[in-house]
Amino acid sequence: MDSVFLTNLTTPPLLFFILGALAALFRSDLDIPEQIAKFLSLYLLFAIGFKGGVALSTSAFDLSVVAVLLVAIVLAALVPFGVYFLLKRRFSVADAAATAATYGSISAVTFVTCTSYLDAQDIPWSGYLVAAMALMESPAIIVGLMLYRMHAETTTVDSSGAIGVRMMPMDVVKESFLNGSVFLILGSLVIGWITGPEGKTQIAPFIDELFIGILCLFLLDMGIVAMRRMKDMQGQGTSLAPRSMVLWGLVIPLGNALLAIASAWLLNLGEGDALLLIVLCASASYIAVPAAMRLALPQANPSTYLAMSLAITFPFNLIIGIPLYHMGVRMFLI
Amino acid sequence: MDSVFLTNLTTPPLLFFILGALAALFRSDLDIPEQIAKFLSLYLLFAIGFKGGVALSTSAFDLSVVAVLLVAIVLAALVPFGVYFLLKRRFSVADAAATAATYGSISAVTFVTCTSYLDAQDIPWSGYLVAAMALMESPAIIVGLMLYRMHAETTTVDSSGAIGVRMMPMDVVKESFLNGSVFLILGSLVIGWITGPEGKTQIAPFIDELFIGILCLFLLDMGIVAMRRMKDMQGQGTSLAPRSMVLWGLVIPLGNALLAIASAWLLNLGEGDALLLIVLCASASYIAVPAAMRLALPQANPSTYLAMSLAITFPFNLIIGIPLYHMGVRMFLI
Amino acid sequence: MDSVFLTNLTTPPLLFFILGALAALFRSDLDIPEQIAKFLSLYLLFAIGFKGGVALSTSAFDLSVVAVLLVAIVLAALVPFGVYFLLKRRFSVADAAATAATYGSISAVTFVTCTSYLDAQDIPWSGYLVAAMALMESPAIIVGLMLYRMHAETTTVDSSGAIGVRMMPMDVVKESFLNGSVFLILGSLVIGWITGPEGKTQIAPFIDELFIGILCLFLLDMGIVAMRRMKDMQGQGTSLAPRSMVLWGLVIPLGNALLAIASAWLLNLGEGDALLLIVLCASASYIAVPAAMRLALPQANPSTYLAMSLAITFPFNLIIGIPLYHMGVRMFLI
Amino acid sequence: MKPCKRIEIVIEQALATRTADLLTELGAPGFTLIDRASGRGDRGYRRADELTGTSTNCIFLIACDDEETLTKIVEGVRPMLSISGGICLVSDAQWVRH
Amino acid sequence: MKPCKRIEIVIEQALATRTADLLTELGAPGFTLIDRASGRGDRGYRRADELTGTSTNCIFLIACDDEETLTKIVEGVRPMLSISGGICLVSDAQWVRH
Amino acid sequence: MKPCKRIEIVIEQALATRTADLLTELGAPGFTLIDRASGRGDRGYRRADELTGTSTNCIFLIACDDEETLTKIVEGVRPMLSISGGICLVSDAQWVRH
Ligand SMILES: Nc1ncnc2c1ncn2[C@@H]1O[C@H](COP(=O)(O)O)[C@@H](O)[C@H]1O
Ligand SMILES: Nc1ncnc2c1ncn2[C@@H]1O[C@H](COP(=O)(O)O)[C@@H](O)[C@H]1O
Ligand SMILES: Nc1ncnc2c1ncn2[C@@H]1O[C@H](COP(=O)(O)O)[C@@H](O)[C@H]1O
Ligand code: NA
Ligand code: NA
Ligand code: NA
Repeated sequence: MDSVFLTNLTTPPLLFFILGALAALFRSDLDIPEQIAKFLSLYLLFAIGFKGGVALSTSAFDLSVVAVLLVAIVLAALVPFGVYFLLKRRFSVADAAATAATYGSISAVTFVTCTSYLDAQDIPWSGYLVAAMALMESPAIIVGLMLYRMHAETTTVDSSGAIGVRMMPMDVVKESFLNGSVFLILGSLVIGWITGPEGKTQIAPFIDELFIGILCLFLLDMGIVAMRRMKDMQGQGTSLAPRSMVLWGLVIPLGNALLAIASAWLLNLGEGDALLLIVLCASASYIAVPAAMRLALPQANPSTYLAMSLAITFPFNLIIGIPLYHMGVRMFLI
Repeated sequence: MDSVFLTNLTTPPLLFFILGALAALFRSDLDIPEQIAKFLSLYLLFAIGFKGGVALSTSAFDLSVVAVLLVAIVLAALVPFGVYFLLKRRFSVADAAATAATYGSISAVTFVTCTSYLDAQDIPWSGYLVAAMALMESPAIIVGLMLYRMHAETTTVDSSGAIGVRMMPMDVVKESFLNGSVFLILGSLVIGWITGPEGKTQIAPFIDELFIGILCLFLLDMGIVAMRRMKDMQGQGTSLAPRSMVLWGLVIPLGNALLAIASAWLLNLGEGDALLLIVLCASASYIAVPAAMRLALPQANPSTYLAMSLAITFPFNLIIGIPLYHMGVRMFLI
Repeated sequence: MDSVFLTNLTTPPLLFFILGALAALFRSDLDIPEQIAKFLSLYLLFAIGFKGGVALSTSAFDLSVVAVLLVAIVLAALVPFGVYFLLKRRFSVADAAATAATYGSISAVTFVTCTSYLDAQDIPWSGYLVAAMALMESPAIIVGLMLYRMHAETTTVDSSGAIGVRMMPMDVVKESFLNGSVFLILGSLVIGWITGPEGKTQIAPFIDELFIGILCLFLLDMGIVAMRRMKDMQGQGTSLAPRSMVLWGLVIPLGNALLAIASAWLLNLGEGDALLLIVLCASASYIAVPAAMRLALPQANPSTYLAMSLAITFPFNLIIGIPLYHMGVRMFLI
Repeated sequence: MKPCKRIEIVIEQALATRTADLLTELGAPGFTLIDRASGRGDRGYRRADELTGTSTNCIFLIACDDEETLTKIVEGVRPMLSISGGICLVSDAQWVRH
Repeated sequence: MKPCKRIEIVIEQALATRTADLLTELGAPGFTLIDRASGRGDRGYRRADELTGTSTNCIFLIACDDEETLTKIVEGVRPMLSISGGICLVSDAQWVRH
Repeated sequence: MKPCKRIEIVIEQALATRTADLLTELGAPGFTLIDRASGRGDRGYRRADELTGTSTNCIFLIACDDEETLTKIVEGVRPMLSISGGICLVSDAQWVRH
């Protein structure tokens, strides 16, 4: 039973994540230079996008694929509503809206780690889920901002929105699709789809053979960063008690996972695809959405929504979530 | 007929170049960190130099090779004269001289992309062309400065040369061979030549298997940078109208390509080698020469010569030039 | 006889080291960006640690292994005493203590280069030597500081120790184990040991196939850095004449190598393992120890101990030391 | 040399592009931008270690020889600073004309 | 705007964390840190090219509106500077309040 | 503490080495160099995104306690600035002696 957890925990990527967390916990000066971390992240997006595109080019693009993509978008747009109404009593309107956007969107690295989890167990998964991931990045941003505009008192919007106010809804949509990570995944996806397996053979070694190694190094860095945030949560002036941030950072992904299990059941997805859809729903953005929120909703406090996403939900999903959701898939879907 | 162009356009490196250009066009914040871009470029020089050296070590180093190398150097020294006299009416003396130097020298990335184009079509090419490339980097710098000294009024040289004046011709020769990229290509070439195939087997995976992948990422960055320059060309205070920069940025490489076709015919080069020689002649430097010009001829305006090389000639060669020259080779040389 | 030296000199890693040194000697602007250099170094530690751990997991962990590890630690703790008493007449107490710590500790890159030297000659070596390396990084720091405290006049300690004084011995022990490189090697070792050959197959290409290539690029950078230091040694205000720094920078590693040969003989080590143990003893730290010394013993002058380690001993070991010690092993041990 | 004001703004990296656009709009004669600084202030540490730029600072340096533009800049960045955190310092300097 | 002192410290990168801790301890209201600068001084070149940070500089910028804290900071970093090398400059500035 | 001048030069990255050599030649007591800044000025954007350094800035900081050297430095960099673009600011500061 718990062997799933142990198997997951003893894969190199997870172990390096934990190593990073230990380094930060004990205040080691181990550190991945910032441009390197960015490069590793670009590589992962590039590789997963390209892989997904190549897979797409060889599989039939039929109605069931379209259905999955639509459901993915709908999920990404619905989740923020749920999160917002869960949180609106405890958070300020801006914080609730930004957190809602964060959890509606996805974490590409959690997704990537889950694909490596599936590959290690030889469970197949479909390339179009990469497309689903790319499409799920942005809608939540728009919904989150809508929620804010609907619920904030007009005066608040005016005065504190001094910066954000200039940004019209259409701008937000545009900016969220032009976010570097979204653009790179979508672009690589399209390129992989154009070049197909032929293009793949050309860059196959670069994409396949380095993948896990680079994932290990990136998770090492993420472990450091996540643990630093977790330690900062105690000291820093967040609007919320750390305890309730931890609570919500665990409850929300679990709730979203349930929603995704139901959707996967409706869509009749296979084991691998179901798990990936769940992981997308249960994961929270810590790059695209926070970056967009700082521009469009600067009055929301990043030490609330970014910390929850990065320091609580991300490690939870990596260490416990993925195998847990996998058990769920096995129980309910197959 | 146009299938050559399409084949070229649908290779992963070209598609990533275009993706980068689109990112910059639509103002996406997609960005390759600057130290990473430098590293990718170092890798490409290292790999192509080493490959070329190994190839050299296994092939006979006979008179025909010497002939090609000599012709390459002569071409690199002659082209600036042509370019200078074409441009001297429209450009200031300094700008004309710097542009002449830029187009006499070569673009290593265009060369590298062309080798990957040949490899993809299984057309053989010889390692000594890497040596030709390395030898063609610097002569144009010296010729360009000579042209400036001959044509500038003495007073101009004195007053505006406040910085450049200290640099004696010998210094320029020395500095141009000590330029980082030139040094690394030549050095890797010699090392590849010393270690031969035995050394190759040791670093083969690093050099062969990553090559196209890294080229893709580097061209992604180059697409971003080139497009930004192209957009800047409209706004910025260049001495020249953007339209004539575009014109010359297309005419010069085509003229140089013709010159190279003639030389390749004289030298009786094979298909791959001929194409590479043409690409060397038709390409323009955007690293070594501009860096040298800023030191030795600072009164020349980089937003003229660098923009022409980077924003016009480089994309043109990648997208249209290489297959076009290839068609030329097929028509005239075989 | 001297073919060992030639064989060593004509491997790609060594040749790139020399290329880097030549670049710096002739003032080329060839330069590896600093974050890239750090990344290459992290990669090497990660890869060697992981490899060592996997090797450990498949070999019997018996008494002879424990003996080697113990001897390694004892050597790392003894060497500083020897070095200190050799140098105490010519160096200030602080400088002698810091240099002692530097030479007691190890250079991971020298070790890594030696493993690639062995691999190229198909000489087997054992994974637990990576553990030995990791364990030898820190003890010398503690011994060096002890030596300083024992020999410095109390007033000196008080006044000049304004910074260092706050650091208690236990802090030093802790900090030296938490040094980024030590932490990463030890961590990767443990991870490799946990995941075993199964984990290895997952990241094998990343670790095995890139290894020599990355080592080449890193040594290129080290060549540049070491040569710059060597050139600085003439100009800069070191407390010591450059000539005696060169002398000690050669004598100390040779002395330590002899000590290690004796130990290897006692331990009855095989050819590869003996050579690695010798290289560990003969090499000097240029990352972990200097970083620790700047915090714990800031009154020691880094342009003495760091320059000796980086500009004299490191190149000596790479170019002459490794094959020389190898000859020693062949003469005395097999 | 002519007297001028030296304005120095430390602000969240995520707002760098927006601040640059704002400076141009407000008529700053130019600016120099240093990316990716870390720091500590009322909102705790900014470690410059993550990828969104919300916990990273950047530094703008503006030489400004015109009182009016100075006021505009100061008033323009003030609301950004109160939302994002950061500091703005103004001091006297001499601008070497070339 | 209110008058303040602008403190600028160039110090060895290897001492960055310790300096930051010291500043916090001495009551600095905040600081901004630029890592990895090169430089030249009495101890020769610091090329910012090696991995220990002993031959690399970092730059601290501190805005301080309190005379007493200023003195504490200056006195606190002085011994560090005399061991590591570097400079500390203090100048007048106006702090734009937000 | 002793009074000094604080010189700050923003210049093209491609000229960094030459500027450093020039400063040494002109007798600057030292300098600190921050590489790879971006910026905007009369010559448009410098995005710090290409590899030649012609469209990238670097920043020199010099503390100088000697009037004569100050003049030399200012006069020495002026022609470089007029060719490459950039700015040079001079202000008063106190140099904390250690
Ligand atoms: N007194 C100060 N001196 C220098 N920099 C400061 C100061 N206060 C704040 N900062 C910078 O501004 C950023 C945000 O400040 P805060 O909004 O106070 O958290 C910090 O991370 C520092 O980089
Ligand atoms: N006069 C100066 N102006 C600016 N920076 C300086 C000056 N003197 C020293 N520095 C900086 O402080 C570092 C150490 O200086 P020093 O201890 O004099 O070698 C140098 O590497 C420079 O970065
Ligand atoms: N007023 C200014 N304030 C700060 N930096 C400036 C200013 N003007 C120019 N610069 C810097 O100097 C560089 C070159 O300026 P310019 O020659 O005016 O294009 C710019 O890219 C900026 O980094
Ligand atoms: Na989600
Ligand atoms: Na050319
Ligand atoms: Na040693």
